[in-house]
Amino acid sequence: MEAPLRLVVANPLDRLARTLEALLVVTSAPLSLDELSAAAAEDSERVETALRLLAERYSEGRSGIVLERVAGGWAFRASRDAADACARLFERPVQRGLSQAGMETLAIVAYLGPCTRPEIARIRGVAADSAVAGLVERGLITEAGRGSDGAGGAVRYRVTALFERVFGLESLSQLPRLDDLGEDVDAIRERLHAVAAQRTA
Amino acid sequence: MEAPLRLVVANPLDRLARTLEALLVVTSAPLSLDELSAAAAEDSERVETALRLLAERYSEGRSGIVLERVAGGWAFRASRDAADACARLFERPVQRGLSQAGMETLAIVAYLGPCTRPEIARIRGVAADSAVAGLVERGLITEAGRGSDGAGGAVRYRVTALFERVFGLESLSQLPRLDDLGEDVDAIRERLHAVAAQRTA
Amino acid sequence: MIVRELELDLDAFEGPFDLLLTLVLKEELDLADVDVAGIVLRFVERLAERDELDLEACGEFLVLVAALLELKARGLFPEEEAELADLEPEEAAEELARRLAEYRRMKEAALWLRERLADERDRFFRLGPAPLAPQPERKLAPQDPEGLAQVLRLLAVAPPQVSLAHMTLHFPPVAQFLERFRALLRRRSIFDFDQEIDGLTRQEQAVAFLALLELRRANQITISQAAPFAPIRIARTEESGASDERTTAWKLRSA
Repeated sequence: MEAPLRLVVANPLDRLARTLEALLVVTSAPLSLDELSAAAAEDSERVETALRLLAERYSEGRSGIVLERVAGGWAFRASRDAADACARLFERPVQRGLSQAGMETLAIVAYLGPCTRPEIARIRGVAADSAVAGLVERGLITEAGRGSDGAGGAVRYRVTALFERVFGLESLSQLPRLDDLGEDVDAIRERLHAVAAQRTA
Repeated sequence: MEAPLRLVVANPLDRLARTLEALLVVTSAPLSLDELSAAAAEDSERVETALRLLAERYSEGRSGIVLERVAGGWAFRASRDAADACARLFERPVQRGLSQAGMETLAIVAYLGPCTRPEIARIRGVAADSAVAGLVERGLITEAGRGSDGAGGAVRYRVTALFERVFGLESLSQLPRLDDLGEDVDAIRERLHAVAAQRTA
Repeated sequence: MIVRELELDLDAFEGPFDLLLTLVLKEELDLADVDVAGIVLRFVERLAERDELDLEACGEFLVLVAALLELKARGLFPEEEAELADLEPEEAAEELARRLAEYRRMKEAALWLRERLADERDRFFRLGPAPLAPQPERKLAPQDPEGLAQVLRLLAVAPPQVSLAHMTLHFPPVAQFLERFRALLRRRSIFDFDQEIDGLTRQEQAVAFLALLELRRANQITISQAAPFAPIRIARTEESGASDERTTAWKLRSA
């Protein structure tokens, strides 16, 4: 262990540079000079010197990881040479469909909507928070006021125009009929609640 | 542009390595060999060779960025040397306050999953609802369809890639063999018999 | 020691034992969430603080905890109970050993995970998106609306019905034995417990024993035993046949 130790002493900036690399690879937002200095417990002048060193090492043409100075501070990005590969990588999740949780939640909101998260949770037998959040993020459902029990009630959700587009529907009346479950929405809702109660019994 | 072009020809693996660096720095989740090959548009054998090269360059002690094999793929993380600096800037909320109930539930899902809440409750002897909800919220487990007892069955859970990452596992097969843990059935049966023998003596 | 005033500090409940019982019976507290072993532990701790063994308290506690456990078992594993009840004693013991082993292993696995997590404390990685990564457009491939109808149909499928009809057979109400023993005591002043329960199933024997404790608690009988594991002798006291309110309470609880 003699050699590496000598190396650190010989070029202490190298150690600081390694710390900065670590901080920059973990962060989800550009880090300012102040943030980097505070985290590395080093004065900002030395941090700036180390950053210049890193900017040279992580530069276009030399590395696939590029250190860039942006408005908010410093951040790693992918090199432009790899733009095509990155584009192919990001195209992939598009193909993925909806999860079982997402599909069940969406079906409940589409057929019974507007409805609240507690109601969705009751029917599915599982908390609906992350499924609802995912669908809102994808723009398939959106908030539609509060529950009938007044202003203090839970937020209700309904499907969006994007939902209709994705499912190729002109309107919700084009949803496949569910006569086998009940003659109207109220009957279907009642049936789902009854089954859910049995499941948890 | 003569010189760099010659360099690429001299070591074409270098160009692939740079592409992989770029892919690994723009994503957070580990990328499998297949995903990397598809995005880089290269055959997996060459990608594997390039990854070995990178793993050497990005290794503990040599770099602040470490390339690791985890959760069935490859991902960058911060070097352990920089843990103190990272801790000053980032939280690890995933594991903060994981209760004993949470830990046991996590173990059951990791080993026996996908499994349902009633199955977890049967093993632990206590309802698992709040422990399961806490683990879902932390992203350590997720829904994986419904039970085999038909469509109306209870929701099943499995551990996520984040679980493997947080625990530093290449795959679930790295968990210790269940047979090696705890007392085996024979030992417990013997103790039961010993107690019974005492009673009738 | 007054068992009902036993102070508890559990995950799901904090307060005196009798309040816990009230909440459970009113179904305001889910028994599935109650750590019964924790209650037993607390009781044993309190017991150990005293110099002499409080048999009265032990008897009352045993009755209450047994009732709690029975309720909990029924609530937690209705199907399981049915499976176990069909097993021969040997098989049931085997099954019990298997389950204990399974839980032990899971506890060990949890311990392993906890240690692993501590070892990985210095491992940091990015959880969110990269700061300068291109924002992928979260498009969705066209979906078939029939898929929506299908999942809703599946959600409307009733789970298989669990028959509880045979349960009463395996868990005879305590009141049944109370009545039987009281009738016996009206004819005879002394009887041999072992003889009375001869030929009964293990569950029935256990419930019969609970009935015995209940009678003892109500001061209607005395229990004596010449030596450990010798036959248990039951004798009528003067007060026997006095009050019947306990019976009513038991009927309610084991209905």
